[in-house]
Order: sequence, then C-alpha cells, then structure tokens
Amino acid sequence: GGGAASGYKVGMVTDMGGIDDKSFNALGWKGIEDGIKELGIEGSYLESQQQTDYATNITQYVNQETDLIVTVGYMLADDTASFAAANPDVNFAIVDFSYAPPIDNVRGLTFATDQASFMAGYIAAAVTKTGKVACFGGINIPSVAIFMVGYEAGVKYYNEKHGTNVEVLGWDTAANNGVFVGNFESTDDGRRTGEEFLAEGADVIMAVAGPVGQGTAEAVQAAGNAWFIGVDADWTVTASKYSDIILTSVLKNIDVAVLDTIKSASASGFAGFGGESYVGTLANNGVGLADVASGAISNDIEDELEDVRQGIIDGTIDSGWETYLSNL
Amino acid sequence: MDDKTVASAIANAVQQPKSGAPTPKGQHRRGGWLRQLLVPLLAIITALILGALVIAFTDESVFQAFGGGFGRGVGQAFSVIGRAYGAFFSGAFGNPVRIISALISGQGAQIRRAIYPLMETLRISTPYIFAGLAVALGFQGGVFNIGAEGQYFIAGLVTVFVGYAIKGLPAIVHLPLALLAGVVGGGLWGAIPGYLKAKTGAHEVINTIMLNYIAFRLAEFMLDANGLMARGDGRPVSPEIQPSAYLPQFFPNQVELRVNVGFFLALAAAALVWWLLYKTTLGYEIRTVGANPRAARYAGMSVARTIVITMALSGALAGLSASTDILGVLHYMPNAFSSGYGFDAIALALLGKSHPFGVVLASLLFGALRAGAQNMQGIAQVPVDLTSIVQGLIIVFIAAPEIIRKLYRLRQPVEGEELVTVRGWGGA
Amino acid sequence: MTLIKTSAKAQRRARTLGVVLLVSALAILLLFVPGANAGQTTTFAFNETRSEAFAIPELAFPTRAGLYLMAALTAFAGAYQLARGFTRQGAVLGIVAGLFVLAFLTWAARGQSMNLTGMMKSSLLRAIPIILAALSGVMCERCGIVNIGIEGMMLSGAFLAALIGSVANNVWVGLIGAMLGGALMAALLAVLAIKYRVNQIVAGTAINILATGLTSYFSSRYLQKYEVLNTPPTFLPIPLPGLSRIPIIGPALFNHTVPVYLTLVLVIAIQLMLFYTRWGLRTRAVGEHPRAADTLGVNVFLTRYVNVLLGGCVAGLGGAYLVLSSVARFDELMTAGKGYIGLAAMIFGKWNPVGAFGSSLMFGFADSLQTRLAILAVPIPSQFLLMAPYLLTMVVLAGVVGRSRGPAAGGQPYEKE
Amino acid sequence: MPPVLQLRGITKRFPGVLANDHIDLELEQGQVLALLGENGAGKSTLMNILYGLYHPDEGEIYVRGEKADIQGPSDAIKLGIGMVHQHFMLVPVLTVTENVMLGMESIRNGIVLDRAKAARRIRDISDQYGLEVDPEATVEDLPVGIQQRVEIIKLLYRNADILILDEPTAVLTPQEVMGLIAVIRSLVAQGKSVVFISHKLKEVLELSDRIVVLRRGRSVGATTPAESDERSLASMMVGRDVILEVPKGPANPGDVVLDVRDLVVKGDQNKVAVSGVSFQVRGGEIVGVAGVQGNGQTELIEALTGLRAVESGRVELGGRDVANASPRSITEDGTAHVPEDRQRDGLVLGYSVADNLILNTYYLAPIAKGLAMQEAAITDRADRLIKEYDVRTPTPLTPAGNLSGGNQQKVIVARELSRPVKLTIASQPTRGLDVGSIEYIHSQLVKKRDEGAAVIVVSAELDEVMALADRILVMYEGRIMGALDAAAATKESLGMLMAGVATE
Ligand SMILES: Nc1ncnc2c1ncn2[C@@H]1O[C@H](COP(=O)(O)OP(=O)(O)OP(=O)(O)O)[C@@H](O)[C@H]1O
Ligand SMILES: Nc1ncnc2c1ncn2[C@@H]1O[C@H](COP(=O)(O)OP(=O)(O)OP(=O)(O)O)[C@@H](O)[C@H]1O
Ligand SMILES: [Mg+2]
Ligand SMILES: [Mg+2]
Repeated sequence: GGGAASGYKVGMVTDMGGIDDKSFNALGWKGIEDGIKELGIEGSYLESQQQTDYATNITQYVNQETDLIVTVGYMLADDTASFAAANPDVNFAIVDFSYAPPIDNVRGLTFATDQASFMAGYIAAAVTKTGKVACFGGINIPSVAIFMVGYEAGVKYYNEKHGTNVEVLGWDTAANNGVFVGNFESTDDGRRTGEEFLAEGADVIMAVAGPVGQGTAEAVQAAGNAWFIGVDADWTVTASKYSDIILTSVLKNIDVAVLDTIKSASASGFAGFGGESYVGTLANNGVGLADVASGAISNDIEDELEDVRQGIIDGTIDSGWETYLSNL
Repeated sequence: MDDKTVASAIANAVQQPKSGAPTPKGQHRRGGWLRQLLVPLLAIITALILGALVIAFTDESVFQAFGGGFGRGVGQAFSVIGRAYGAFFSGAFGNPVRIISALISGQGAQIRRAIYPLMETLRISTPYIFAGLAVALGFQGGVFNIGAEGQYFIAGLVTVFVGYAIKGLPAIVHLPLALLAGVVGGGLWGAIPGYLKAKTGAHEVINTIMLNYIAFRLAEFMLDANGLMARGDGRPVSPEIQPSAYLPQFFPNQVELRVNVGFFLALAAAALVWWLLYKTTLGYEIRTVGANPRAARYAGMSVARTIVITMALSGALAGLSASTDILGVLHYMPNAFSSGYGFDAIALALLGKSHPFGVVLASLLFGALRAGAQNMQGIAQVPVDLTSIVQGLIIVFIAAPEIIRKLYRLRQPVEGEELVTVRGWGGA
Repeated sequence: MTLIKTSAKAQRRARTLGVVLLVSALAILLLFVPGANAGQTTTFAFNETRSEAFAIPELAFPTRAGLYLMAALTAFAGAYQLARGFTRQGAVLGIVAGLFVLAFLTWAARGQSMNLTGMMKSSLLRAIPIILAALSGVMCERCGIVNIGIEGMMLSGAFLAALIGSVANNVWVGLIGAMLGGALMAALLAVLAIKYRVNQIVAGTAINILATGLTSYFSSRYLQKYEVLNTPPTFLPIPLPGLSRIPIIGPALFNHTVPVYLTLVLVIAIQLMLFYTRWGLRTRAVGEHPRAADTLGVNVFLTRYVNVLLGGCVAGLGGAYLVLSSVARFDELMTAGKGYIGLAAMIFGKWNPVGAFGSSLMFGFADSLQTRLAILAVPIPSQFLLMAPYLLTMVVLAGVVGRSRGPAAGGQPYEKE
Repeated sequence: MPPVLQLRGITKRFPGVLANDHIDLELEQGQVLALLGENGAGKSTLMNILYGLYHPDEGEIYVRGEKADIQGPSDAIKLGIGMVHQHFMLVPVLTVTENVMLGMESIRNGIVLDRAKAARRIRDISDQYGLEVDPEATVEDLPVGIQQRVEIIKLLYRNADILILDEPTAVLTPQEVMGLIAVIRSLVAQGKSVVFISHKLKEVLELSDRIVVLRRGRSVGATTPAESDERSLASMMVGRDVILEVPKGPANPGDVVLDVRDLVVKGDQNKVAVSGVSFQVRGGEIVGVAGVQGNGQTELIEALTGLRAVESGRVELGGRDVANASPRSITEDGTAHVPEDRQRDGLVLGYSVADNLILNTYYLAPIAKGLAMQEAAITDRADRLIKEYDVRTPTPLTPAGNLSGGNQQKVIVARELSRPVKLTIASQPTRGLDVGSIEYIHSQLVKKRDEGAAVIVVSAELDEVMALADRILVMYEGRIMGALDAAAATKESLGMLMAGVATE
C-alpha cells in the first residue's frame, strides 16, 4: 500500500448473488482487492439481499464520503443513476451497463462477452467427438444469454469452415430459447443438468450460471470423457480441482475493468469521467479466453483461432450479439 | 341453593388464583400489559447477546488477542462486539446525540442525515407489516398461507403494469388504481388455493408453495429481457412507473430517504384488519371457521366461502407489500424480484401472536434488525446473515417464554390466551 | 337397495374412466400427430455413455406411425373398458398415463434422439433429496410432531457434511456430520415442541430461519475464506454386480452412490418399521391419540423425542446427498426449497414412506422432463417448462388426491394432567 | 384378608378447584363398588389418581394391603389395576388387535409384531366373558357399544383384577347396558373387583354391592342398594331433594309444524342411513325419537337441520319445503337445534361464553348493525341468558372450554331456546349430565312445548324419552319401526321395536 492513492475510498455494492458468487460480484471485488494491493486505496463491499437494499448500501457509502462507488450488475442501474445525479461530487462505476446518454460521473463497464465465447464455441466444435456440444444458463438475462449467443455463433462458424455439422444443445439463437436451470444457487441442478446433456451425447458443456456450474463440472469430471468450459474467471484457478476437465474459460475481466477505473479515477481526483464508458473486448483484453487445456486442440486449430480472434477484432467476423439484439 | 354456593365458590377460586399458581387454562387477564412486554423484551436482549457471542467468537482479532492473554482476549471481544452493535444500533435508530444536535442546528441536510437510519427502519418494516398481517389473518381463519411470496410477485406485476401502462391520469386516480391492482392481483392469487381447499380439500400449504414457484416463473417470463413487460433497454426490468402512481415520499426528491406514505397505509391496514377480525360479522365468521369449522357450519356459516374470502384477503394484504415496495420505493419491477418476505411473514405473524398490532410491533423489530445489520455489515464487516440468526433466536425465545423465565428467574405469569395459528395440517 | 346404489356408482366411475381413455387417445391424435410431419423419425436411446450395461440398439421409428400406434392402443383400452370393463382399473389408468407421456416424448423428440435411460436415472437422482426430506417429515409427523423445519435441517446437514467431510477428508465422517447437523436442529424442534409445548409450526419456522442464518454466516466467515474447509470428498458410484449390467434399468437404478442406495433402503425400512414393528405401532398410536397410548404405559415423550431426532438425521442425509454425492461443496441456500417440496411430497404421499417416495419421483420426473424438453428445443418458453412440475402437482392434488388427512394429534403438544 | 384396594385421605387440588378432599375408599375382593356423584364431584379425578394419571397432593394408596407408589399407568397396570376411561382411550385408525396389544405387544422373531398371536388371545378373552369383537376390525368403524367391549378387553388382556369403569354406560343403549352388566357380573364371579362410576341410579342399585357418594370432592357417605333407593341417592348426590320424573301437564297439540315425507338420507360411507321416513310433528307436542345408536337418528336430524344432503323426499317446515335448504335458512325459519355432540358442533371452546351465545345470531340486529357487531348488545344478552338459564361460569368472558360439560350444555340450550322458534330439535340433550342439570334442561324443553313449539327429542336413554315425550318414534335401520303414544309405551314394547321386532 502507501501508493499515490492512499486514503482513496472505494466501495462496492453487490447484486443479490452475494460476494462469493464465483461470478461478477466476486470479480468486481477482486478488482478492488488488486487496487488495495497495487495502489493502497481503501476498499470494502456491501452485500445486497433485496432490490431495495441497493439504494440503502449506496447511501451508506455516500454517507461515508466514499470517493468511488462500484455497483455490480445492471439491476443497480436505476439506483446508481439517481444517486449519481444527487451526488455529482461522487464517482460511480457500474458493471454490465452503460447509460445512453452517458452520465458524467458514472462509468459504465460493459463487456462484449460474445467475442470470447465465440472462440470458446469454435474450440468446443473442434474438440467434440460426439458432434454435440452444450451450454446452459442460470436465468435468461442478457448478461447470461450473450455467452450462449456467442458460443453458438462460434460453433456455426466452425461448421461453415470445416463442413462439419456440430450440434449445439441448450441454446438456439434463432428461437431465442434454451436450457436454464432457473437459479444461480442450486449446484445440484447444475450437476443434474450436466448429466442430462451428457446422456444426450454432448461432450463439451459450458455453464453460464455462476456457482451452479461447479455442479456441472462435478458431473463432467465424474463422467470423465467430456470437457467443461468455465465462464467469467479462469476456472483452473477459481475451481482448480476440476482443472483436468476444464477445456478453457471465457474470461470476462471485470476485475481488470474495475481496477482500470480505480486507477483513472484516483489518479485524476476530479469528479466524473466525462461520460466516457468502458467496453471490454478481445482488443483491450476486457474479455478473453483462458489457456486451452494442453493437447486438447491441434496446432492448426490454434492458428485458426488466432485468425478468428483477428477477424472478430477487425469486425470481419460477427460474434453474434449485436445481430441477436437487432433481431429481437 | 346449596350447589349454587359451590359454583360461586369455584367461580371465586377461578377468579382469584392463589398467587404463584397458574390459573385454569385459558383464563384471560386484563391489564398488566407491561409485564406482558417484559418477556419479549428479555427475549430480544438474550438473542442479541447470543448474536454478540457469535460475532466475537468468529472474529480472528479476538483469537489473536486471546493468544496474548485472556484479559486482552476479553477486551478485544468486547471492543469487537461494541463496534458491531454500535454500528447495528446507529444503523437501526440513528445516533441520538447526532439527532439532537442536528435538530438544534436546524439544518435540513444534517437532520436528514441524522434521522435517516430511523426512516430506513420504518421503510423496511412497511412491507413486513403487510406480509405479516397476511399470514396472521390466515392463521385466524385456520389457513396457513405460505404463499405471501407468490402473491407478492403477482401483485407486483399488475401494480407495475397499471403504474407504467396507464398514462395521463391524475395522481388521485392513478395511485389508488395501482394499489387496487395489487390488492386484486394478490387477492386472486391467494384465492386460488383457498378455492382449491374449499372445493377439493387440496391442502393450501402445498398449493401456496406450488403457486410461489409458478408466480416466480410467471414474473420471470413477463420481465424477461425481451418479455412482454420488459423495458426494452436489454435489461429484464419493467419500465418506470408514471410519477402519478408514486406513493408520496415524506422527503420529496431525497434519493436516500425513501420512507413514504406506504408506512401509514400499513398502519391503517393493521387497524382495519383488527376491526375486521374482532368487530365485524365477517371477522366473527373467519375466526369461527378457524377455530371450529363444524360449529361454523352448524351456525349456518358457509365454510367454503369463508375460507376463500380469508385466503383472498390474506393474498390481498401480501400483495400490498409488493405494491408499496414498487409504488413507494423501487418505481419499477425487476426480474428475480425476490423478497424473502414469504417466510419472514410467518415469523412476523407468530411473533405478533397473529394479532394485527402484535404484527406491527414485530415488523418494526424486524425492520430495525435489517436496517441495523446492513450498517453493521458496512462498518464492522459482520455478514448480514447475522440478522437471520438473531431473528430465529428471538422467535425461539418468544415462543418458549419458559426458557427466558428460567434464565432470569421470573415467576410464572398469568397465562395469556394461547396464540392463534393453524395446528399441524388441520385438514379442516 | 344399498348394494344397487353403490354398484351404480361403480358403473358410473367405470364409464368415466372409459371416456377418459378415449379422450386421451383423441388428444394424442389431435395434439401430437399434426406436429410431426411424414418423414420424421423419433429415436429413443437406452445406453449410457461408458456404463458396463450390455448395449442395446437404439429404438428408431417413424414418429407418426408410433403416435398412431399409441393412440390406437389407448383407444382400444378405452373401448374395451366401455364394452367389458377392466378388473384392475388403477393399473390400466397408470399404463395409459404412461402411454400418453410416451406419446408426448415421441412428439417432442421427433426428428431427434432422446435417452430414456438417462432420463430415468436423472429422475431418480433429482428425487433423492426430496425423498429424504419427505421421509424426515413422515418420521416426525407420524408421532404427532409437525415438521416444517426440514429445509433448515437439510441445510445444516449439508453444511456440516461439507465442513466435517473436508476436515476429516472422509466421506463417511462427512455423512455422520450431516446426520449430526440434522439431528441438532431436530433436537431444537423436539425440545421446543415437546418440552416447552411451543406451537410446532412456529418452532419449524424458527429452525428454518436459524439454520439459514447460521449456515450462511459461517460459510461467509470461513468456507469462503478457506477453500480447504469446503472441498469434501465424494461417494463414487458402486455398480451392483450383475444388476448394473441389465440394459435400461441397470444404469438407471443399479449404478449409484451409497447415499442413493441408502435412501431407497430407508424408504422400505421405514415403511416396514412403521407398520410391522412395536416402534411403529407405538409411533402411530402416539401420533393419533397420545393419551390413549399413555394410559397403556407407552412413553409419549420418549417416543416423540426418538422419532424427531431420527427424522432430523434423515433430513441431514438429504443435505449429505447434495454435498457428498452430488456437488462436493456447500453453498448458501443450496437446498433451494427442496425441503418444502419434500413437505408437499409427504402430504401428497399421504404420510406413507412409499407414497412419499412415489410423489417425490413424480417431482423428479417432471423436473428432468422439463430439462429434456428444453434440450430438445421444444418451442415452449423455459419459464413455463420450469413451472410444469408445480402446475402438475396442483392438478393432481385437486383432481386425484383431494383430501388427505394427517395423524390426528399432529401439531398438538401433549400435556400430562 | 385386607381389601384389595384402599385409598386413605386422597387429596387433589386443581388450580382453583379442590377436586378430591381427603377421600377414603375401600374395595373388597370380588365386589362391585359404585361411585356416585354430580359432575365435577371428583370421581374421575380420584380414579385417575388411582391409575397413575394424576398424582395426589396428599394421601396413600394400598393395594392388597401393601402401600403402593403409583407413578404412572404402567405401575398401575403392574399392580393389576385397569381402567376404562370416561372418554374412550382408543386409537380410531388402528385395529382392535393393535389397540389391545399396544403397550405390551407380542413380538415375532425379534422385532416383528405378532398380530395373529394377540388376535388369538383376544378371541379367547371374548369367548370367556362373552365380549364378541372382530380383532381385525378397525376401531373407528365399530359402534360405541363394541368400542366399550374393546376397552374392557384391553384390561383383561393385561390380566387386570381391579377394574375401574368410569361412566361406562353413559353412551350405551338399554340392550348394551344389559350386556355390560352381565359381563361385569361374570367378571366378579371370576374373582375380579370392580369400581363402577355412573350417574344412572337404576344401574347402580342393580349392579353394586356398595355405593359411595362423592360431593364437591368429599365423600359424603357410603351405603348399600338394600338400604337406599333412587330418591335417597339422588338427594345424597345433589345435597337436596330432586324430582326424578319430569313435571308436565297433558299436551294440547296444535297444527302440523314439521311434515316429513319419504325422507331418504345417505350416511358418511354414503350408504343409505335414512330410508323413506315419514312423520309429522305438531306444535305443542314433544316427539321422542328412540332407537339404538347408529340407526339413522343422527342423519335424520342432520337432514332436518340442513347439515346433511337430502337424497329424496320432502321436509315441510310450516308449509315450506326445506329439504336441502341451507342450515341458516332453516334456522331463520324458526328451528332451534341442540346438537348431539356439544363440543364438536355446538360450541367454539376457545370463545367466551358471551361469544358462544350469539353463534347463530351474530349477524342479526341487535347483535350486528350491518357489518359491525355491537359489544353492548352482546354483553347484555350474555348477562341476561347466563342469569336466566343459570349457567355456572366465573364470568361471561370465560372461555366455554373451561366450563363443565353440563354448563357447556346449558350455554347451548340457552342460545337455542332463547330464540322464538316453531321447532326445537334436541339430540342427546342430557348425555353425561348430572341429575341437577338434567332436571333443568327437561323443564326447559317442556316449557318450550307449552309455549306451543313443536319439539323433537332424540335420546338413547329410554327413561328420558319416556319421561319427556308425548309421542315416541322408534328408529331401526333407517326406518321408523313404530310410532306409539308415550302413555301406551312400555320399556318392553320399545325395547322390542328398537331391536327391530315389529309389534303385530
Ligand atoms: N384437568 C383439569 N384441570 C383443572 N381442573 C380439573 C381438571 N380435571 C378435573 N378438574 C376439576 O376436578 C373436579 C372433579 O372433576 P372430575 O372429572 O373428577 O369430576 P367427575 O366426578 O368425574 O365428573 P363427571 O361425573 O362428569 O365425570 C372438577 O370439578 C374440576 O373442577
Ligand atoms: N382444564 C380446566 N380448566 C379449568 N377448569 C376446568 C378444567 N376442566 C374442568 N374444569 C372445571 O371443572 C368443573 C367440571 O368440569 P369437568 O370437566 O369435570 O366436567 P364434568 O365433570 O363432565 O361435569 P359435567 O357434568 O358438567 O359435564 C367445571 O367447573 C369446570 O370449570
Ligand atoms: Mg453471503
Ligand atoms: Mg368424570
């Protein structure tokens, strides 16, 4: 600690998942912890149990003269906006949302997750032996669906290139419908759903449901002849005991974005970001792909992946989300 | 003449119990309400003490201190507890000194800041009161409504719809209309299990549980990012309601002070439920059906009809907890609008002994607990889940006052009437 | 005269059954057949990936033909019922219900394949925690103690299973820990309900709130900080020699972990104990008419304490299953309402272990069915699929089961003098 | 040799009540000791103490000369004491065998219940004492008379030789009472000793060797049948002279109030319980309905009062057909109903006496104005009725559950008879009540008659029916076996009809 920004106060308000959701709450907090280590800022978090807690928690930070308040999840967008308006001298950052028109003292942190999951889909299609790959979500909300849309797009793209016919179980962008366990808590549902997919012959499963995915990983590990794809963080780190079956993880580097925000805000102590907002992409490493399990894919595929990445970055490849939204 | 005197003897004996001895079962006692409050008070204190122990003995710093000697350990323990509960109470009721000085200074901003915690407590207890009343009313009518959560969802949906879809109405029309929508929505959702119980005997406990899940999915469907009631900014939330449907706030355009007229509505609802239950023929019917359905039938009451009405009223009250949350606090309805009121409500009804005014007190207590815990989390990093622990303990102690009496060597009190709930599955 | 009346009633019931069968045949024709176009085939698979059961070929058949066949069978059953009348009508109804579900699956899986064995298996596994919850309920309620604290007992069971299991790094110790966790909460219920004569619904509610608080608090204080405390070992599936090789049911039923087998054994055991042993007789007597039992020298309080504690252990097992046999970790609120569903299953099963088992299976099946349909991309919004099990329960409850009556003394505290 | 049973100075206090006050009692081997006393006199309490259910505050118990320390029923059972309780102690959903073996189950290879063995034992016992029961039957399906037998078998199964029977005849029909008395005689003949509690003086005089009378928890005297008669016993119990037959003048029937034609009603297992009953009741007369319990009386009354569906037939009340009318409309048409089971149907035990007194008029002026109920009116009414009908309650706000059975009954009678009515229906109006209460309730019914109301009294007590009724209908298997004039009726003729034997 003791860096330039010592005494700079950062507070984080979680969404209802709780701080240990193995997902955006956890990652947002990691960003702040990094800030504490690297910049010596003061950081803390408040868990929300109900929607009505958001404002309560934000108020607490406002009253504690916090310099930067990070709100995690678009669910907090309305409260964040109103408090930002009421407290122009406080900086805010919100994960998974950006305002149009932008608000001066709020930085929206959004992520083109579909870009990364597109690549994951591509890999999945490459490694499957049964010709069936699967994905499912917790609840059908945009920040979840975006993973699945990109994933399917990636598989389709692989099929085009290789003339294969790999099926995606659990999501259908055209029908805008798929498999959802209906919650972000029940790891048991995760395991059972995983087993259903395995029984139907899928041998790669991506779970976009926070901790629920761990149940799925357990199922995959038990089956032994399939792959699991983690989301948000690198699961070989956060759930290391499953490393042997983790094909890769779709990284949504919320921590990076948060830390970046802390840096810029604490450096220039002034209020506001001038409406500038952050969009995590493959280009700026806001989203990315964790290392692929060694030996899982051939070198040619590795090279193809590089092209895919470039294609997505320079826009020649459509990773799906924008078109999906425009088709709604 | 002779056995008249016997009777009067018995009567006298029953009326003036020998001190110490409990009176025959069910003897009422007027007055002495202060003593009535003593046990609940001690129950709360005891629960808080146990909570404190939990805090102290799950805190690393305390253990380290104990490493450096018992005395220092204890000292550290007390400082940790002090810090936590300091935060807790200032979060629940505010800091009296600060309130006074603020009032003296007469500066709006300071005053608002000072009374904020208290206002927050009132705000949180508002939906609790409605939900608690819902379950209590059910108990009085012999039905066990575990469905407050589901009725909350449905009421929320219709309320918010009326709130945003209808435009250009004056507030005096729009607001009542939105509230009414909640009443109707919750009422209908509650009436379903009531009807099924009355007509087919299907148990309301199962059906209300089932309807909770169904309501939750229904809300999820409607509020899906591209659902029928979605706002359209890619988020699974409803549009904002029209300002004409807002419940007036006590402190207009203060984002943090969200306490609103809903609180008074809740108090009014409690009074209304009390009047309904104890002063009206309908209430008499509800209580009779609850206490002895066969006698109710003998007395010419329609048991089926009464059960449906009871469940509908219960649902309507539960619905209002959603309406006030939406019209007074959130002004929109998000997906996964989970509240946890459903089960808290049971606790509230039980704490309040199924009596409307008891429910109000219990709700204020729970409101304070949650407000305090939120603050305790922020300042002392104590997990919010401590509230549940304390709540659970409070219920235990209030339900089993003998424990408290043994603990504090109180003498047996005159027994109050046994609390009205459903016993088991009734199957009435 | 009486006889005539009743038999007339029987005839009416028989006729309605016949009509019902015909209607469902018609339903198959009208609802499912149009959906399937001529070319499509439905494929039912029966082999689990890498199970040692003898592989048997997939069953692939033209969807429409299949549907016509099932409709025909159903219709025939209906006609026969109306003309002659079956002797064992319950069985017939069951079979035809099965046919209807099969027809539904045939339609849903048109042009695709679906693994029935896997579905059976997952139905069972999804049912396990519900079964254990329901059994716990039965144990308590049969002796007159209403237990709505099951959810809390499962939760604390799960918590201790994870904690103790991780520390001891031994599944069996974890299992014991889980039972302990359930029993601890049960002990609280017992003392409150039996000694202090607290209203049992109150006690149960208190336990649910308390257990939620305690487990969440300690998990955020410790389990989340120190992963080692939350990485218990897990039971591995033990294929039953021979049995597990039987096609279809082998993998579905005979290749499971100890907790699963244990659950199935418990269902039978508790059923037998309740109705064929001294303990069972006394338990039921105490649950129906404690004073009567008392006047015959049966110790009402002891009976109740024992049962409630055992019930707690069973609920704890439910938690243990989730942690030690399913997901190998504890998460806040991980029971996700299964305790309450178990409660419903218990009432649904009329307070009988076997009945509870049946209704739990129904939940499990509906749950697994919902996932399958989603996987088959049936054009129904996921939310409605997720609702299906609960809607189904309500319908069955209202239509078929109706009034079910619990033990007479349920919920009443027992007082001497 | 010492008495088999000796109670010395037994004292038991209940909150506010001195239930037993230094009671001494002796029971000789092979004798029947009758225990008499008003309700609340302390009989059950005393016996419950003997059986270990209550613990005495003072006093000692000697069994076969030795001091006994009875902590609970199991101790009593060990000492060979058995008790048939005032309110049956049977588990309805269990079979006879299960009920009997409960507590001392016979076990096969270690853990399995040996029902067959127990059943065999039960059959032996029933043969030995002439107590036929089907061991496999489920208790709730059995008529009370048989349930009574099961209770006795429970004692014999445990080889009890001191038998306590607390009001065993309260719910029995004359035939069943005869049967029971025979059984008791055979028991005594085989050397067992019996304590027999009853309010029915005839039985006591017929059966007992010694009679002890309790009043207000004290033993107020012992006598023998030889030295006493009904009147003397009654006054000993109540502490004053009582009139045993109902004082009533001749009836002067007016025009038809109730006209029932070809009434068919189904019972609970929806088999026909009332099959084609027709009769008339005129204003100013009391029609008694006699019959062995379970021959359709209950269903008949429930149908008349709208509590049970009418399959076919007409029920004309004052000219209007009220078949399948709602209970309320029938009440409003001027019907009063004293239900058979006061605690189950007639009262809300948790409610105050005052609230119970308005159970079926709560919605009418002056009790209610619109939706709002009127405190003042309710308390006024309560005070008036409690005085007028002499209900013994500490206060009008006392929960009805705390009243004695008799006073509970008075609350119902007060509520029903205080309304202006055309028709009064009373089922088992005095079951389990003491002479004082019986006397009072009878006089009230007669008063109603003399005011010109039509009155129907259903009772299992022949004495009661004969004493009260002007005309008597006897029901058997859902039919009316015969209708005869009370004056003409004899116990024998009625008994025949009740047994289903038609007179010429
Ligand atoms: N459980 C109890 N609690 C309080 N008082 C009781 C209880 N049981 C009995 N009493 C009191 O003891 C007295 C004796 O009651 P008991 O039942 O022995 O009378 P009884 O002679 O058996 O009347 P009955 O002829 O109706 O059986 C009653 O007057 C009552 O006041
Ligand atoms: N649990 C109780 N609490 C208070 N008083 C009671 C209780 N039980 C009985 N009593 C009192 O006991 C007396 C007689 O009650 P009991 O239950 O013995 O009725 P009983 O003996 O059947 O008399 P009855 O002939 O009127 O039916 C009444 O005065 C009643 O107030
Ligand atoms: Mg938490
Ligand atoms: Mg008695």
